[in-house]
Amino acid sequence: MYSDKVMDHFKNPRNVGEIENPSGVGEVGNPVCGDIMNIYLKIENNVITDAKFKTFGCGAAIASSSMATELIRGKTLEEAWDISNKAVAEALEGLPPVKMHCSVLAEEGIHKAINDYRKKQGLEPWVEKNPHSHDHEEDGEGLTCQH
Amino acid sequence: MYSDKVMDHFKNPRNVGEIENPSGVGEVGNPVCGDIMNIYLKIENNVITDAKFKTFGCGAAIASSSMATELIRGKTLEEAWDISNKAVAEALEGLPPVKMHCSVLAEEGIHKAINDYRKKQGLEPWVEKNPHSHDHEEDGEGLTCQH
Amino acid sequence: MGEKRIIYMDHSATTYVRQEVVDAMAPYHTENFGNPSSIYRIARASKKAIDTARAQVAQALGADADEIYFTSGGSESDNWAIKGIASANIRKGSHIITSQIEHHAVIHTCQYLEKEGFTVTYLPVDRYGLVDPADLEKAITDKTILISIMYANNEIGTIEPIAELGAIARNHKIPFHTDAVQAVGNVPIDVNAQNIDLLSLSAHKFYGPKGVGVLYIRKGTKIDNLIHGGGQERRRRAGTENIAGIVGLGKAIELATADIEGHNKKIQAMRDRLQKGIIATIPSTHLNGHPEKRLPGNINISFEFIEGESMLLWLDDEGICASTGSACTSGSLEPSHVLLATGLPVEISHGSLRLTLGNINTDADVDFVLEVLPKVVTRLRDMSPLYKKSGKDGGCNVQ
Amino acid sequence: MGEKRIIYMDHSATTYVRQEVVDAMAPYHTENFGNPSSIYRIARASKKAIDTARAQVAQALGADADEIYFTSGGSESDNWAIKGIASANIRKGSHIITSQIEHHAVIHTCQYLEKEGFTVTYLPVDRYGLVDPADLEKAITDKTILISIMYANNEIGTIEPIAELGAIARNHKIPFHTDAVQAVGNVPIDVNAQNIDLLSLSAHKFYGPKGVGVLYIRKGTKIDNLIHGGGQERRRRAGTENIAGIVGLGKAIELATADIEGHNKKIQAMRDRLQKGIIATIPSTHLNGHPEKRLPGNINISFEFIEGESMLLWLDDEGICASTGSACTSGSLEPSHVLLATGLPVEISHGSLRLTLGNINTDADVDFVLEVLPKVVTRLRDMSPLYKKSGKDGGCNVQ
Ligand SMILES: Cc1ncc(COP(=O)(O)O)c(C=O)c1O
Ligand SMILES: Cc1ncc(COP(=O)(O)O)c(C=O)c1O
Repeated sequence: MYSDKVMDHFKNPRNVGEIENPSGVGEVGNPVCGDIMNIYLKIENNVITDAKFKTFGCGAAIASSSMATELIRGKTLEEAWDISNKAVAEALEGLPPVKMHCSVLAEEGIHKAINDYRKKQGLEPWVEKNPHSHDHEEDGEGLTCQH
Repeated sequence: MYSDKVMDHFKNPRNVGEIENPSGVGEVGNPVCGDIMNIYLKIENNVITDAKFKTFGCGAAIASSSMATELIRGKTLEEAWDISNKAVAEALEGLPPVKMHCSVLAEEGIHKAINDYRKKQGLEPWVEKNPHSHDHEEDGEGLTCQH
Repeated sequence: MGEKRIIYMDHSATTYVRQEVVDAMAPYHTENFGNPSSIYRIARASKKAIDTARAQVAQALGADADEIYFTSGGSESDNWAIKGIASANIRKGSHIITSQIEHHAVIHTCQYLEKEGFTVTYLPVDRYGLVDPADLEKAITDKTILISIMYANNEIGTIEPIAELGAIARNHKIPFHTDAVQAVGNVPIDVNAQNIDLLSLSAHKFYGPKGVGVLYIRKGTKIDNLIHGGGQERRRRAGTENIAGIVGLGKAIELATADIEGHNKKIQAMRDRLQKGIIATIPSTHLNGHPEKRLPGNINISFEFIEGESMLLWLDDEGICASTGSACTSGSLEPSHVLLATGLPVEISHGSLRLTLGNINTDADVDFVLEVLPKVVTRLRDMSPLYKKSGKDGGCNVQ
Repeated sequence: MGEKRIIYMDHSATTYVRQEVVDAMAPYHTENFGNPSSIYRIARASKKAIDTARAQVAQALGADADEIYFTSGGSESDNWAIKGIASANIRKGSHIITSQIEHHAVIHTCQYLEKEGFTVTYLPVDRYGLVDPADLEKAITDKTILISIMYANNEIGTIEPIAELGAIARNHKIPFHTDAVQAVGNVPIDVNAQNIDLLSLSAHKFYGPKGVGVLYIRKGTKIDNLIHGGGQERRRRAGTENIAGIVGLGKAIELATADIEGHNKKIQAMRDRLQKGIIATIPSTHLNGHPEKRLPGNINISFEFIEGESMLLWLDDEGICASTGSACTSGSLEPSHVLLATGLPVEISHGSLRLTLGNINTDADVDFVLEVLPKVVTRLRDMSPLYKKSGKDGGCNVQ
C-alpha cells in the first residue's frame, strides 16, 4: 500500500516533538476527520532553523509531517512557502490517491505556521496562490472531511 | 437419478416389439412431448397371454413400458385394468417426480389397448375410474406437455 | 457400473481444472488466506494475487485491468450486465434487444425485466443459429438501452458476428453486452476491435474452477451494482473476494488464450473426424449449428425417431459423457429453445446429442464413440414406434 | 519485513481454510468435476456431494435440506434476501425495518431500495450495540414487508436478541431475515426455535473457503430470484454450482458446529485475558460492544488520542494482524457506522482496534500482543497533539 519511503518516515519519523517558544505554529486538521497536524517552526533571519511536528493521524499523515519538516529545514520562508503538497508526496515516493490529503495537510500546516510567524512580526500574512480544495471545511451542515 | 430397477428395465427391456395380429393396440403420447408408447396385447379367454411394446422416449418411459407389459402378462383384463401408474412406479422402485408421467403413460397405454380390444369385440369400452390429469392434452392453444 | 474409462465429451457443460491452475490456487486457502481489504502483510499478498489475475484477464480480452470485475460466474455476470444497465438507464428508455438463442441466464433475466415493465426484442436466428445484423439494426429504437448477443452458442456452437453487431450498437451509442462464456479460449477476443462494452465469462468453461467469473465493463459505462455492500472490486461488486478462485481464473485464462490457434487445430481435427464418422454411419441425422462458424469442439446432431435422454443413459453406461437438448433431461416442458429457434421440429429436437470435445480428449476417444454411438442409436430406433412407421430410412413422418 | 511469525487476530475478517476442509474439496477440481446438472456418473457424484453439504448445513441450522440455497457468499445472500423479498412483496407494501449497525451488505442494499422507492427504518442501538425489541414492535406498520436484523455484529461482536425479534416478526406475519455471517460456529442457531425465516451465512468466516455462502429460506416464503438463469438450486439460484466450495462449506459448518461450547470456552478464555490485560496496562480506553452478549473471540477497544491505521501499521510490523473502525483505512469519509451508532464520539472511533481471536491463536499470541500493544499506543500517543492537550491522562478534550 505505502512506499518504502512512507514506511520509513512512518516508522522513524524525523522531527517529532515541539519547539519551546516557537517562532510560528500551524495547527491544521480536525480530530473528527481523523487527522491533526501541529507544525512548530524556529525562524532566524528569514530561515527555518528548526521544524518539529506533532500529528494525530494515519501512517500517511505521520510520514507527510515528517517529510515536510525535513524539506523546510534550512530553507528561507519564501522557499518553504513554495513547497507544495505534491513535492511532499513525491519526496515520499508517492501516496495512495485516498491519502493525498495528508500531504495537503502538511502544506497547509507549514503555511499556517509561516503566517503565524509573519503576523507575530506585524507583517501581512501571505495569500495562498493555489488554494486547493481544502481538506477540512465547515460547510453549512457542519464539518465535512474531504478524503 | 434412477433406481437400479429402472436401469435394469431400461437396459434390458422386457417384451420389446410388436405382436402380429394383436387383439388390441394402445397408442399414447406424442412425439412433440418427447414420448410415445405403443402397447400390443394378445388376449385369449379374457386373459392377456402376450404383451409387447414399442416406445420412443426417455429412460423412464422405456422402463415403464417394460415393467407395465411384465405386470399385465397372464392377468385377466379386469386385473390388468386395475394396475395403476403407481403400481408400475412402485414395481420400478420409484421414479423421480418429473418422470412420474411416464408411468401414467404406461397405464393409459394398457387401458387404450384393452378398450381397443373391447371395441373390436363390440363391447362398451370401460370408463377410467380415476382420470388423472392427463399427460398430453390438446388445449385451446395447441398441445401442452404436462411433465 | 465398474471402473470403466470415462470419455468426457461435455466440455461445454464444464471442464476439469487443469493441474497448473490447481497448483496456483493452493496457497490461497491455507497460507495467503488474508482478506485483501485488510492492510497487513498476508492480506496485501492476497490483494497482489488478485491484481495479477485482473491483469491476466485484461490481457486476454484486450481490456484495461480496471475494467475487469470478478463475479461468482457466468450467470451472475449476465444478470449484473443486464439488470445493472437496465436500472441505471431507466430514464433513457426501457427497451432491450437480445436473441432467441441466448443462455437462460440472459433469457430468464430479460423475462424477469419484462415483468418489471421493460420491453424485450428477441431477435430470430437463421437455420444455422446466426443473428442477422440487419435484424438488429431494424430492432433498435430511441428507447433501446441495451443490446445483448452471445458470442458463441453453448448448444450448437454457432459463433455470432460480434464485431458487426457491436459496431451497430456503437453507431447508435447503445451499450453492447456479449455472453462470451463459451467463447473464451476458442475465439480471439478484443473488446475494443469488436466494440464490446460488457462481456461475461466463467472460469469453469476453460479449465478453471467453478463459481468464479468476470464481467468486463468498459470505462464510463453507466451500470448499477447487482450485489451491494462492502467496497470490493472498486465498490462495484461487494463480497469478500474468492481469492483462490480468482487466482485460478487468472491462470486458466492465461493458459487458455496463450495459443488459441494451436488448441483449436487439435480439437477441431478430432471433432471433424467424429462428426463425419457419425454422419457417414448413421442415417436420418441433422447437423445443428453452423457448418463453419462454430466452436472447434462442438458437435450437435439430431437423430430422428429417438429421444436424447435414453441415448445419454446408454452412452453413460459405456463411460461416454454427453448432453442433449431434449426436454426430458431438464424436467422442463420444452426441448432446447435454441434448436427450436433454428427451425428444427420439436420432435426431432428431442433426439439431439451434443458432444463437446476439449483438452482431455484423444483420437482413441473419437474411435470409441464412433464404435458405440451407432449401436446405441440402432438399439433405440429398433424399439421406437416412429422408426417403424417411417419405414426405417424415410423422412420423419410424425404427425 | 523478514520472516516474522504471524499472529493472526482478525478472524472476523476471514479465516484460513482448515485442513479437513481443504482435503474434502480437493477431489472436486480434477476428478469429480462433472456438472451436477448432467446425468452421467461423474456428474451424479457432484450432485451427491452437494446433497451431502446441503444436509450438513440444514443440520447446523435446524432446517430442512430443501430450505438451503448455496450462494457466492454473505453479501449475495444478504442482497438476495432483501431485494428478493422486496420485489416479490411490493404489492403488500414497501417498508423495511433493519438496524443502524448492519453490515454494509445489508445497509447499502437497503439504501439502494430507498432510491427505488422503498422506505427503510434503521433501528437505533444502545451503547452496547443492542437493538431493543420494543423499538422493533413500534416500528412495524401494515406496510412492513421485511425485518432484517443481524445475529451478531462483525465489529463489536454484540449478539442481538434474535429469538425475541423473530417472535415479534412472526406475530405480525412479517418475514424475518438475519445476517448470521458472524454467528455461525459461535452461537447455537435454530431457525425454528428462533423464528428465523431467512438467514445468511458465509463459509470463510468459519474456516471454509471464500466465495461460497448460503441463504436459508423457510418453506413458503415469497421471494424473487436475484440471479436468474439455469435451473440450479431448485430453480432459485442460477449458475453452475461451485462444487468444491459447497463441499468445503458443508464440511466446515459441520466441524464448526460440532462443539460450539468447547470452542467458545477455549477462545473466550484467551480473549478475556487479552482484554483484561489491555485495559489494565493502557489508560484512556473504551471497550466497545456488550460486555457479555458478545462473540467469544471479539475485542473492540478504542484508544483515545491516536488513530487506528497507524496502530495497525505498527502491529503489522510486529506480525500482528488486526483491524480498525477508522475511516482512514477504508478511504471512506466516516469512521465505523457501528461505533457511531453506539454513541462513541467520532474522534474516539478513529482510534478503535478490533482483535478477533480464533482457532489459530495460542496463549503465546496473547502474551505477545500484551507486550507489543502498549508500546505501540505509547509511541503514537507521544507524537499526538491531542494527548499533550489532554494532560496525558485526562479525558478527551477535543472540541
Ligand atoms: C456481518 C456480515 N455480513 C455480511 C458479510 C459479507 O460476507 P461476504 O464477504 O462473504 O460476502 C460479512 C463479512 O464480510 C459480515 O461480517
Ligand atoms: C453461454 C453461457 N452463458 C452463461 C452460462 C452460465 O455460466 P455459469 O454456469 O458459470 O453461471 C453458461 C454455462 O453454464 C453458458 O454456456
